[in-house]
Amino acid sequence: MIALLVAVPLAFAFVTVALPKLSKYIFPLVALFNLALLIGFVHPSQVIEVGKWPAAYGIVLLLDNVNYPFLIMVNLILLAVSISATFEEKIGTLLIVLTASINGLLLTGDFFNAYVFLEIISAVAYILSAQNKNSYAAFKYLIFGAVAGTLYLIGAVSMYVYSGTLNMAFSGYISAPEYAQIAGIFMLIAMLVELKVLPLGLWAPDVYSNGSTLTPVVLGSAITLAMFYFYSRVFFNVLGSVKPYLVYIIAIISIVLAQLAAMKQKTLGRALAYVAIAGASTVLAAFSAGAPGDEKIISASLVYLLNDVIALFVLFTVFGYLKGKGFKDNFVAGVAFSLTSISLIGFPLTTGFWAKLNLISALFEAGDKLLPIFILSSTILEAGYLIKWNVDLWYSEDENSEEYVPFGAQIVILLFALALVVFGFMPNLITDQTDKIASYVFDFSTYFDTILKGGM
Amino acid sequence: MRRIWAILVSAVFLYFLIGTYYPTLPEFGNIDMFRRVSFNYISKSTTKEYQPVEFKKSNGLEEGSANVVTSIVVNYRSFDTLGEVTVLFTAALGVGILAGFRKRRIEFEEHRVLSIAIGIVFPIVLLFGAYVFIHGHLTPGGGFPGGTVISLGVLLLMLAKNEFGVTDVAKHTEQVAGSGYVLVGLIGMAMAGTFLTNILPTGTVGELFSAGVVPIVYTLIAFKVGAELSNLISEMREGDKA
Amino acid sequence: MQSLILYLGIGALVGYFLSKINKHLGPIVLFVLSIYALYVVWQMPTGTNEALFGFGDVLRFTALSKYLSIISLIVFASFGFFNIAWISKAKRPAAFNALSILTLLGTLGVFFSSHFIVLYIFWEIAVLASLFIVPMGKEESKKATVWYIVISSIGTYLFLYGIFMLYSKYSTFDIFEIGKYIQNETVGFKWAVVLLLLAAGIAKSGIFPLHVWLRNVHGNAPDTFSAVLSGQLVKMGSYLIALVLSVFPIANMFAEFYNGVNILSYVLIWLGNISILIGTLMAIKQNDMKMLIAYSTVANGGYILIGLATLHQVGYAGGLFHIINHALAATMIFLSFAAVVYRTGTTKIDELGGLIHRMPVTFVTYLVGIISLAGIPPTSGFISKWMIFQSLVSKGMFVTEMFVFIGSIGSFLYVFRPLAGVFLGQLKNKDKNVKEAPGVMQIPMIILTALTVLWGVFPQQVLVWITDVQKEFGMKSFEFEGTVLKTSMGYWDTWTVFVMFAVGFTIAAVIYILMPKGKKIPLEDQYTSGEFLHNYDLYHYATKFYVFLEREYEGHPSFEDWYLAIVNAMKGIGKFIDYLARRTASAYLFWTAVVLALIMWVRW
Amino acid sequence: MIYYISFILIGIGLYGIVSQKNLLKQLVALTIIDTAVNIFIVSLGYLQGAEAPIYSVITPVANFVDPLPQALVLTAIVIGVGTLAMASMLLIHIHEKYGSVDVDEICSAKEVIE
Repeated sequence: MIALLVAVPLAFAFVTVALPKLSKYIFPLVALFNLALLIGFVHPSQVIEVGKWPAAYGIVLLLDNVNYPFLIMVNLILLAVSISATFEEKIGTLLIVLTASINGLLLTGDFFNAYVFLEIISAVAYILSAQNKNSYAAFKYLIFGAVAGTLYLIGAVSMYVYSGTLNMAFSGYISAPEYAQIAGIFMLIAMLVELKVLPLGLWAPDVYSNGSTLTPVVLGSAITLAMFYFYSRVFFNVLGSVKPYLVYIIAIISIVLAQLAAMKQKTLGRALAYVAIAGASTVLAAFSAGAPGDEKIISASLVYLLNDVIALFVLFTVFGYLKGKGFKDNFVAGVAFSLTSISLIGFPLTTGFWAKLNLISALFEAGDKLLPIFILSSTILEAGYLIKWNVDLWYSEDENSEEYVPFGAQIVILLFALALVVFGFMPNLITDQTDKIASYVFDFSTYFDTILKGGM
Repeated sequence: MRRIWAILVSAVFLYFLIGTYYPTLPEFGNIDMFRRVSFNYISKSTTKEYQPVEFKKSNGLEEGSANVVTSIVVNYRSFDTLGEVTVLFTAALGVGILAGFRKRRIEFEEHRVLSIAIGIVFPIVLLFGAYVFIHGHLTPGGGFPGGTVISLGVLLLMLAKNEFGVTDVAKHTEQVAGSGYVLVGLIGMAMAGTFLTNILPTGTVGELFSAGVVPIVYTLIAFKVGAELSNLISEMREGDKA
Repeated sequence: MQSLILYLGIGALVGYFLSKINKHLGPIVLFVLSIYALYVVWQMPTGTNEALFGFGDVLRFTALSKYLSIISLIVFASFGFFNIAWISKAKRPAAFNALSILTLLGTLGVFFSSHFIVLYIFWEIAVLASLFIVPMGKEESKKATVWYIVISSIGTYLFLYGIFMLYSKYSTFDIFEIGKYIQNETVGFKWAVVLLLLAAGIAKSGIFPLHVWLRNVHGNAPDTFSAVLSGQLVKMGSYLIALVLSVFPIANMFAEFYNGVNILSYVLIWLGNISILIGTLMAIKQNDMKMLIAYSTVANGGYILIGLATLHQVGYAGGLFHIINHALAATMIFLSFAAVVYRTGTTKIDELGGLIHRMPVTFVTYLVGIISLAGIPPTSGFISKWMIFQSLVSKGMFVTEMFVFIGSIGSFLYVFRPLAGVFLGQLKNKDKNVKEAPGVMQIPMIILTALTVLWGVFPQQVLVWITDVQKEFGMKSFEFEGTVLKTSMGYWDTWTVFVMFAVGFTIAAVIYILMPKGKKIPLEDQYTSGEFLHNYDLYHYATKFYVFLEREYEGHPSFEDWYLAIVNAMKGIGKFIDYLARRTASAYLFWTAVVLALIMWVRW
Repeated sequence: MIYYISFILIGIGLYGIVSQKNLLKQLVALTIIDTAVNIFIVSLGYLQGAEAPIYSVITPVANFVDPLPQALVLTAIVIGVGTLAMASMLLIHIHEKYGSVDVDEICSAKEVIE
């Protein structure tokens, strides 16, 4: 059944290529179908051996407690994008392909299959970044992303050489740890590029600030979520979880630099791009701090990730439509923007507050006193410039602007913003879920057994 | 200055590749096939007991194509190939989207020899392409090279006849072939329980009509790739028509 | 307490929607709520614990909470009543009202909570609610908002870090629980934790080195809201300082340094000294009356800190007393300024003058306010300063005393500047038609004036509250009997002093009435001997009022500029990052190589 | 040995991307890396004295090199082609917009546009 999550979107993508006008309407239907399938018909744990070839020979798709919430979230975001964003006809097909490939990346249990889906995602990302005639930034991203992809390929093939199979669970189990580490280095660099952690995420500001309502939203929310899932899968489960100090340090440096750069920006788009970088870096730093099996840190950082992703969705959508114009004629957009930026800063009784609070308390419990310092001090900067943007936009002196937010987008961003507040009042709604994810993330033996079990 | 940085960058990578990565690799030409899954791919014994495969003799195996690479690409790891098709599809689509930004048309100067010879060459090219993909499970080749050869024929046609343009037929071919591939997988799912399962008899290794769905899938891929690449070339040449 | 917070939460919503119907309804809601809350708080017995929305025992009503809540509610009640008329000048009345009520909710929550995280949550609610009111003020208030949020965040996040340091040691967030254990920790830990916890209070109450936001924020906020900012929100910081200093056994935690004053208190006292000096000197310079009083808030925050930090029977009581005095005085002053701005539309001192003839009630409010602020008997302002002096003298801290005296003298100077420039002197031509503020505005001003004088003459009620606090925290309590305040060095009878002043005032009034009156002449005649002038403003005597004093400390270091320089340096780094991001893919690859080299070197 | 060749080719490709100002040349360098990696992967499956993995008249029984890397390379090539196609289309765009594919000239053209 879970193969349908990939197969059905792909089939629709192939069908709509000659019917570009329909693709816009089919895309939300596809996302809805995925959600219906996920909520109504499939539940963890499920394994599919594609083509009935047993695990370690064929490709295995796996739905477990870790990726199930991620899948729901990604499809929800894509559904929201289909309503909120405006795009030309053919992009609809492209987004259906993206749906299929993100689902594939989340489900797959095979290194090379993951590479293929990663490349599809990147290909879609290249095209999306070229929106609004931003082709030079897209080209830079393409060159850089292609090199990163090549490095991942070398890593994946190395895992095959070391272990004799491409199945993640098996090759992680068989290969010698010191060899697997080398392959891990290749994959790590590729993932740092996609996660836009700063020295390697320098492509992001140019791409994110292209002013489209689609590109930064999709890249910053759906793709980032998928990449973080994949990171946790590979580095917590497959390659054995140790605390990568270097990643930790790089991520911390990236937080600081991104916040400083965001503070300096004169255009909202670029500032938000750096906010996205800082958010992703914070989550990565927390992931590396919690890598030695600390479930609390992982749970808290997942809440942080969720808050970040939803907040960026709203912020980028508002920016895409209003292009930095004031909120005078767009009250709903203004409210959504303010609520999400408050949540992003982490003021009390929003999701962001619980994310930061839980994260810091978990870090303290684990004896990590360094990261909280950087999280808190970067929050000061973040508070400064986000509040500045809020005040500027609310009290701007612009004449009545042409820009407006369409009705569908208003509904979506308002719902998301309210969700952040509601989760802030009832944090258990998400912390229960993330606790569940975190309790399975490090569980290699269950993962291994599930893959062995096979069946539909 | 730029060159010095460039040398430094490649030196770092080379140092890593040679100094750190190389020692972890097996010696060239001296790999341990028995530790790899490929051993079972070759002997076609991933689900059954090992028994050696013989050309034109073994039949009723779990997988029936003589070309082991094809058997991996289209059968054991068919899901990858679906993804691979999608990458190409995405690229073609992307080029279409990017090309739609601005109308253009690159004019070719018709060459007399070429425009006359095309009448003879074009069918031969098509025939060769068809041969390549139909025998994909027997000989080197398959859907991707076959499709590429076909699209090269189209390119030749384009070079020979300036007024030639790829019509919407290519789009529809792409559409039918692509969904056909997924459909094959879904039929497998309906009949055998899992996506992309082989539902046809695998026949004798080395025969034309063998290997279950492999030739069908490869044919679909060939059509899709041919149509996609033709489309891609045409869109690069004259922008988006749709 | 829980129901009170709930009512306020509902009240914010009700206030918002009522203000949409008629903007004058919102302040009424605020006023009614604060009076109701005042009644509840007045009645409530201290020492009770309560749950908050299902979280057990996170609220605790102490004597300190009671004292601070009453002060806040008095300020908010008068603010609400004043706003009924003033609200027609507000930019976004509905949001203004709702956020004001939320600010009240936040501060009351802070006073009630005994759980650090709950306290932090309420603190941030108060900050956030007030934060969005600030940009409704003058044009520069947008920048002020950023100052506000950044300095406030620095304080609160240091505080949060301190909380978690404690939590990782004791696994509890209960303030009083932690107070029992902390004594036995290592010296470094104690220093770190106490300073981190105090940081939020220091930032909020405008103590050096985090004082820079007050000028921008209080000076540019909406006129009446400055009263709340200076009269009430700043006291939230003082509350936190008082709480930390009293709940934690500071005297036992830190070594004695000077005449029985422990080292931490000594450091805090010095911070207070510097604040007094900076606040006073900078206030003298200001030409904007709101900014002037904003700096005086810095100086008075210093007084409160010094009083509290002595941890002395008299000094601590004096510090607490000064909280209420400054709250009332600042509210009165800012409300009277609001009334002036309501009628004239400017806050610049040299654009005003002679308003005593047009706005006598406002003038009296301001006058009593500054008398209390400068600490002249018979107002209550004198009592608290006197108590602080007494404790300093008894501890033999003469340097600090010098600063405190400088501050007192300086405060005469700076409060006189608006008095002379705005209310006395010649009436400007453009202000000829100015009327007294509406009656609705006068009522809260009169009540506050009466309260200040009343508590100056009969301070018993306040002293009961203060001694309750001292008893609760196990300190020796301040001694008083009726209107006679006793210290180790003597006593002060407020009633006698009041009678003396009253007699003196009567005599002066009689002389004033009997003697011949001065003659009124137009402004220009005084300066120009009748010559023709094109620009009268240049000859306004409030222009460069204290230039002879300002000359003495011209070119002084400005902390605001230093902080801005730091920000600019940070922006420079940010610019460099952005420069890198605009490079080509080649540059990106170079960074990949750097990261790879690092990974090769470090591994994991 | 063949490992070294592919590594050096990767190095050359990286050198090309970093040193060249012309975006088209950077793209060419990228394809060099792609190709080098493909060579590398195929060489990982090589077995001394073994044949191409196809059952045929010449090799009726199995004595084959590892076919899996070859299958992977097939996929990688197609992915490379897709990337190349998109990149060249982007280059066409860049040339139309800025009138050049040289980094420096694009930067100066960008300043003019902005």
